[in-house]
Amino acid sequence: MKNKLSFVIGGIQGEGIVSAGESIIKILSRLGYYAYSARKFSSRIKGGNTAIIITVGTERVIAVEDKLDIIVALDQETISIYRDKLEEGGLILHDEGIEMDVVEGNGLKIKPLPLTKIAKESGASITKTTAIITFLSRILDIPKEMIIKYFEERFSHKSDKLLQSNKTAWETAFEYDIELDDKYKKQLSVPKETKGRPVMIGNEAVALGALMAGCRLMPAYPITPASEVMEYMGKVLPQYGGIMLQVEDEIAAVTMAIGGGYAGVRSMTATSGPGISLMTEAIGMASITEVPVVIVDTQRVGPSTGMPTKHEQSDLFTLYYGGHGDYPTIILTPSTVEECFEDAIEAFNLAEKYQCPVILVLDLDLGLSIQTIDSLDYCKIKIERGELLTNDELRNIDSKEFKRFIDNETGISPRSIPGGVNGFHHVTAVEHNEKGLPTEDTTVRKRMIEKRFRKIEPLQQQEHIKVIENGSDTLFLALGSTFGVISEAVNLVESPKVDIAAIRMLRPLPIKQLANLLKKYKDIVVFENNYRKQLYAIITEALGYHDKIHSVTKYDGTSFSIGEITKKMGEI
Amino acid sequence: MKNKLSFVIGGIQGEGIVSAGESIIKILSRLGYYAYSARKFSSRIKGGNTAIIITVGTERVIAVEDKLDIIVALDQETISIYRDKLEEGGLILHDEGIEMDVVEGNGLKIKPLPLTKIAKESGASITKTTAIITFLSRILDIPKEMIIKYFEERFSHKSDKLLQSNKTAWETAFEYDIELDDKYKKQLSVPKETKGRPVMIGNEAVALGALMAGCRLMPAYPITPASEVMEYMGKVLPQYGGIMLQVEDEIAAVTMAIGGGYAGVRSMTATSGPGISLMTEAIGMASITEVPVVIVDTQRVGPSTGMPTKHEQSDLFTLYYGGHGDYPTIILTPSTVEECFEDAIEAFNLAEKYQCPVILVLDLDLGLSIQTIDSLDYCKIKIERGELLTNDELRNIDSKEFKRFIDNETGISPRSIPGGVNGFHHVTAVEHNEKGLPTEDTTVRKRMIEKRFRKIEPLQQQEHIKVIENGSDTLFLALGSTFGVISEAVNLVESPKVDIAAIRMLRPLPIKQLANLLKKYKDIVVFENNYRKQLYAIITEALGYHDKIHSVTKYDGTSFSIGEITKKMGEI
Amino acid sequence: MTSFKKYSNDISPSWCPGCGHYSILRGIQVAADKLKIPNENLVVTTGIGCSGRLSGYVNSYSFHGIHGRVMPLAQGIKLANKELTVIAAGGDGDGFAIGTNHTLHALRRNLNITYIVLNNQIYGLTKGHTSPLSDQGFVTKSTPEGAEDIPLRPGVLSLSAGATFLAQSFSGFQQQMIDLIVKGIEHEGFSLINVFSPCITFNKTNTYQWYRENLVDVSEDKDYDSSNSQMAMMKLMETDGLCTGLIYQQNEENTNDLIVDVDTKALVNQDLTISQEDFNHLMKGFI
Amino acid sequence: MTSFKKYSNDISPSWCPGCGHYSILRGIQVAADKLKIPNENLVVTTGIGCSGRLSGYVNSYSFHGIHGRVMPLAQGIKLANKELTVIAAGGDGDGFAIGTNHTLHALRRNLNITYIVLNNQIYGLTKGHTSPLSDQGFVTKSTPEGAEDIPLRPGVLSLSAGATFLAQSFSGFQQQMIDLIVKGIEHEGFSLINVFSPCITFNKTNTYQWYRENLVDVSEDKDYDSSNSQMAMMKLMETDGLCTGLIYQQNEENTNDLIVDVDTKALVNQDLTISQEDFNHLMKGFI
Ligand SMILES: Cc1ncc(C[n+]2csc(CCOP(=O)(O)OP(=O)(O)O)c2C)c(N)n1
Ligand SMILES: Cc1ncc(C[n+]2csc(CCOP(=O)(O)OP(=O)(O)O)c2C)c(N)n1
Ligand code: SF4
Ligand code: SF4
Ligand SMILES: [Mg+2]
Ligand SMILES: [Mg+2]
Repeated sequence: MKNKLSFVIGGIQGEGIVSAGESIIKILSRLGYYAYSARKFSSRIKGGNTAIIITVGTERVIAVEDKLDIIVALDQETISIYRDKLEEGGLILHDEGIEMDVVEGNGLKIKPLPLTKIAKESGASITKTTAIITFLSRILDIPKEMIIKYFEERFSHKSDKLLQSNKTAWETAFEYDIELDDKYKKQLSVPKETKGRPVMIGNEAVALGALMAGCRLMPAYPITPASEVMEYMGKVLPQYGGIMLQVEDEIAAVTMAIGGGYAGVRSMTATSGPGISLMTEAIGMASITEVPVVIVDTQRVGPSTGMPTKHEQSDLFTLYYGGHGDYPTIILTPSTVEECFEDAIEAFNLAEKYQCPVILVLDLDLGLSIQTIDSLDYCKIKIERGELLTNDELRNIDSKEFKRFIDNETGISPRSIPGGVNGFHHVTAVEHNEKGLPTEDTTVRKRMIEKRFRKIEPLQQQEHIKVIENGSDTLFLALGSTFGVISEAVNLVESPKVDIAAIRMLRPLPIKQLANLLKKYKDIVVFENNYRKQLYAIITEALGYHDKIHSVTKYDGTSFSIGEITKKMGEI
Repeated sequence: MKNKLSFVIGGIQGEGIVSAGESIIKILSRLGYYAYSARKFSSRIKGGNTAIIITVGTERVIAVEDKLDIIVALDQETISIYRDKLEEGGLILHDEGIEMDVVEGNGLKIKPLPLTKIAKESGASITKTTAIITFLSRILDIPKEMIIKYFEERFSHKSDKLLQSNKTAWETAFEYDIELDDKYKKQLSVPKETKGRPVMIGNEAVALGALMAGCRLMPAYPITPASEVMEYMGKVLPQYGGIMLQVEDEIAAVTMAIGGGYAGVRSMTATSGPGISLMTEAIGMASITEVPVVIVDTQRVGPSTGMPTKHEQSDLFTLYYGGHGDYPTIILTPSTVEECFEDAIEAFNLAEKYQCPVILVLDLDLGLSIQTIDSLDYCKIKIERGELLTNDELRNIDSKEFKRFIDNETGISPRSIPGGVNGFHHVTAVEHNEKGLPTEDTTVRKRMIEKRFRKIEPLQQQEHIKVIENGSDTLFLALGSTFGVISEAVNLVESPKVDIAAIRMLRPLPIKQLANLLKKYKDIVVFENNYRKQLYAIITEALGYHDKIHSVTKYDGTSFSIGEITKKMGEI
Repeated sequence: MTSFKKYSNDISPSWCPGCGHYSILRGIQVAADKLKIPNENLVVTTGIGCSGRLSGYVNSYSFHGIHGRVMPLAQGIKLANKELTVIAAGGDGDGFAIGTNHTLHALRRNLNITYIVLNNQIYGLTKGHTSPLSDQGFVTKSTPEGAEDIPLRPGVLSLSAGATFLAQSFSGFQQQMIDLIVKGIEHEGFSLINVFSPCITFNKTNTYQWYRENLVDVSEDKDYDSSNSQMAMMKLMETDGLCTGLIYQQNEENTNDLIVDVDTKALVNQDLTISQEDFNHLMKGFI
Repeated sequence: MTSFKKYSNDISPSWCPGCGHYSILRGIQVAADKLKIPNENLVVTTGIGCSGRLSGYVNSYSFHGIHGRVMPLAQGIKLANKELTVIAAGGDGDGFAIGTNHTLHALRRNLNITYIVLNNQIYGLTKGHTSPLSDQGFVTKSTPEGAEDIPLRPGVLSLSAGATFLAQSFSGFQQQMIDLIVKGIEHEGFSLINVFSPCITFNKTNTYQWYRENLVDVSEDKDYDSSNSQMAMMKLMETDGLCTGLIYQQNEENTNDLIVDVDTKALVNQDLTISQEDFNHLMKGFI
């Protein structure tokens, strides 16, 4: 009996590998287990190796383990890539059609299975997925009724023919004699609770959060690995009177969202690095015109087209420093799927409160890793619309005197939206006076830029770093999905454990809290996936302390493994 | 007799104010004087006040003085704006048509002149410019023959009618009895040499440098304050077998230039902040594909449309840190018109040597200030094409084995261009192997990104900061046109003078030299025109030393005045 | 008939005296007055250029954005609140150089917006650079030897991209222009009105006089049927785009129900709160 | 007739088996072979998409850039070296969504480039999102309730933007396609070839069979005159763009002398050094 178990399903892209993995995760999650998966795929549609690595456990999992207990291989490449990661006593299940150059022994068990054959005989090649799921669930000792129920639900909307083929497939797979010693079957400890838990990816959590936050307009342009945000919104928005619209490019997407935000609708768009680069000018416009808008960046490897399906955290610099001229934005960096949900809601509140663009930054692993989460908390949903003038307030306004951009103490000027009586005013992306009219007056320019930055200053004093203390004088600091890997690594060691932290708001940087952390810790080690040490640089630029802060980077298109973190811990 | 004299010509935009100023500068420069001017204009075509402030001297001038000796006013606003800057014993010349609320006395002399009248009577309203020039040159005691010769040259290509009108204007203006006491005439000391010197703006110097460096392709999109680069190129390129092309937008402009650079032609484009934001994605492409290209950014006030005709240095962050992903670029920052010329040449050499985008950064004052310079040095023109394979070398290559992106020690891989036998290869903006083929291999990714950054590392060790030592332990550091203002301020004080420096290469930052400067000086004060202390932050991010480095910023759309610098010197 | 002043904010435009853009500003104000659009329900968005300044002179909600992006901005506003009257305006450079992509896609998206092109066939604000609508041979600062490229013709292009309403007018034809703007606003879908608007400072070719001599009014052709798209296309091709009037208006009902659907509330008026029950249902989708 | 292999670099394409793009790759290779273009003088540039991968399989200079910018890239190369044969290729999303602006301006600029649109009316690489060329009602991941917008038609649009050569073909019509690519390359000016290229994985509507049933060949119409632009426009409008063959080719001589001028050397072959004398002359301009 194990508390945690890891396996990989790998094969040719287009064979339904990811879908099989997702099903297994869903089934396990219904049983009360937690699972976390990592997707390996390339920038092509069919062909090329793809794999999903899954770690299942009785408690929350937020990164995959380095070692594997089972390999399910539909092609040879999967075996050659993952062979080395197999634990002693591990098991390889493979399609009987593929040639094997690995041999049994040393506890390794190899089992050919008639996956392709079953699919063929069932009459539809995509039932291979069903066969994989069935065999794997047998090895994992998942109750048969569960699986069948899952299948029935899954295929109930499909054509009769497809349902029938699948049924044939799963029945054959259930009947097939695996001839496997019980000792090779992988048995997980019974989960604490058997309640069914949701399975989600970060991109979906962002979309769901946005929907719940009242986002009703999402113009977007598809791009890996961010498209799921628009896809989910496209599914649910029409049900709540909203619109998701695929538009001509990213410039249009963000500008339309800005139009929506200006007109009073909570609006967002989602993209990845190339789109962010294209949106830069318009984001500056939203900031100088003080329009609320939310932009999601699920990062991939850059620059340029880069590696569209690989993991990196290299948009931090451009999000933090990029865009011509000086203008404020707020940047949120969730590090778990739950935080994706919560930060999406927070993003809309901050955007309206501070009347500026809010950027929600994920990375590929956080955006795409299918995982079990605890039920999201309805109570966390709060909609705060900031200084939005009510109709009553507007009725008392003299439209000739209305100062949309009044330079008050907080820098936050009460806002009217089109349709609001008396509140009409001019907005321009040119520097302007309190009424919104263009100006070239030096004093006004100075006041207005100071006003815009003053708005967000209070955020620097707040606590936006999540710290988990283990009594160490060393802090491992990260953002995004890296936090999960570090947590799992720390959980693994007995002691001494390092303290760990995730930055949850990158801009404005929580200077005060960072300064306190710098006082408190002997060493702070910043982990990140990019070449230029972007997070490290942002922190040191703001705070100095070069000698106390250390940098660990990885920029080969993959995230840190638990082992890499453990090794760093050993080096302290 | 004075060694330096300052005056302003101001009036309604569209009346030929700048053109009058430029003529005066040209005439003075032909006499052996140096002049430097600052333009004040707004983002509209006709109407609104515009002015050109000119400081003339017997030695090189690189900033305008704060005080004025003469005001030439074609409208009232000019007087109200510049009245306070007039020296005691100053002179106001004004069009007799405008109402005056300022009175003579305290040495102030006011002289109405029949400018509009002369223009009207000459038969063409644009001869007002000619009248201004004539009167001003009389006050400045410029020989009459000089002026007439200048006019004759200037109008020789124009229609007979226009020439005649102008002639009438200047003759009337020469004959008009100014009735001005000699003591009000402003006499400049005789210049050291009477050789004629060129009059240029930074944008033209860049264009001329580019032409001389062999740039033969310039696709561009117009934008204030960078358009003069394309305009000059449009004039001269066709004469040297080159092409300047106004294209549909900035994305097209830079991408076409990249196409040109890839195909072996030295190519560039020029823009300002908004264009830079739009070009970001493509600049990343040029970097990852290792294509040489030169991009000029003449900065204006940002963000967004900002203040198109006002001065700022706020693109540093986005140029240094911007763009998704990690990729190298080289950023040059000339601080005088001569350096604009030299750096333009250097930019093309560096772009081909290091096979990456080179960005040449000016600011509005440097780009547009009309000024007298010393003759540019033909010997500084060197064309070095880097590791470009010759036809002979190519003939010995096996095209199947050719590694366009070979990962050698320097990181600089020999390059072939289309048309070159055997040198054909694939180029992709996706991460690629040494042959240029797309890859998702982690080891290759790591090696290739390291290779690309390794290329430009040696530049960090070189000296790219211009330092002028005055024996002080304080260094005033700046870039762009700010350097000129600081120089003039330092020239003014007797002692103690601070040492002064200009950063000439922003990226890669000359770390070694900076470190030495930090050792040498007690204090380094960074002057810059932006809100976020961009230069200061870039330096401190790289070097720490927060306590030694100080920041002085100004972000109201105007550059530092000499007085503001002098004041800072006093505070030390 | 001075009640259109209601739509003027009394700021005197920064345009050169005589600029064609004045007439278009007035045209919009008079049309708004004719349609009695409440000031607070009118939104005027503009791009960047001399033309872009227009929104700063209208007494309504108005947004002067970035160069070339007036279309997505206007569409975002209309999508957010379909009850607003959204008028977009911009220069020929704004809409047919940097903004071409958005212009064409706005046409095919067919939201109920009126887009007025202030077409002076030149870049005014940058002081006289060539525009994609400038004729071949046109000499400017950026084409000292004359423009080389085949000019784009807004009319033909708009029809090709699926325009459901296309009109053309001229700054010198105030009455026609006002009528067309009114029709454009009334059209249930996207309306593009290309107005020739002389730049008296930099375009010495396409002057008021030149337009008067070269423009033909389609309504003079008795057989002209503005609901026939092929006829419209032919007319535009024959006249090289130099015709005015209502060139084309689609008869059929608007099919785009993104914002047309009368049953649904404007996005801005939707209830933002989603019940716990609905939330639970959404969560179920993930189990 | 396997010498076209000379233009293949032996890398096996990453496309799905049966993808329409294979046929276009072969079409380009065979056309290059027919025209005996030396490998080193051929430059193939592509955008991003499944289509974008094409340049990686041609044995020549080739450049796979960023999404939507294949046109400026190709034009930069051609401007730099007019002696090269430049073929650009890209998806319908690449050229008619994000890249529309560049496509239209490339047409009007009329440089001697051949641009092949790999038109599957869908976004392949992003796994099945709608394209501006998708028909109304088309259901995809991003239009779960069916596409709303009026589709763009590359043919009509290209003619409107001043195309001097327009052809259409289909992945299933190899011979026709090869002929048209050859003609396109030979055309002295910009040639756009819109090839319907089924995405067998995500587009279940516009399949091979669908195209076979819906496409008409203009050459079957005896009276069709491909040098008549109005006739071409009518044909495209009548068939809703679903016609193949040589739709339009301008008879007149190419007027764009940016790179056509035979007397001047290619930019890449110009002497870069400017004499001291010339420099002094240039400097005089500033005195
Ligand atoms: C991204 C960007 N590029 C360039 C500019 C500079 N610019 C301002 S207005 C303009 C064109 C103006 O022409 P048009 O749109 O025809 O308007 P007009 O001034 O003629 O009314 C340009 C290129 C800018 N503001 N932003
Ligand atoms: C700036 C940018 N936005 C979005 C993407 C994501 N993307 C890659 S290919 C593609 C569209 C592919 O469709 P198409 O051009 O029709 O080519 P196909 O795959 O169908 O051949 C998109 C949106 C990107 N790479 N870059
Ligand atoms: S420059 Fe031309 S377009 Fe601009 S305001 Fe003057 S006349 Fe009008
Ligand atoms: S997804 Fe479609 S376009 Fe892409 S390779 Fe497969 S069939 Fe071709
Ligand atoms: Mg214009
Ligand atoms: Mg496609």
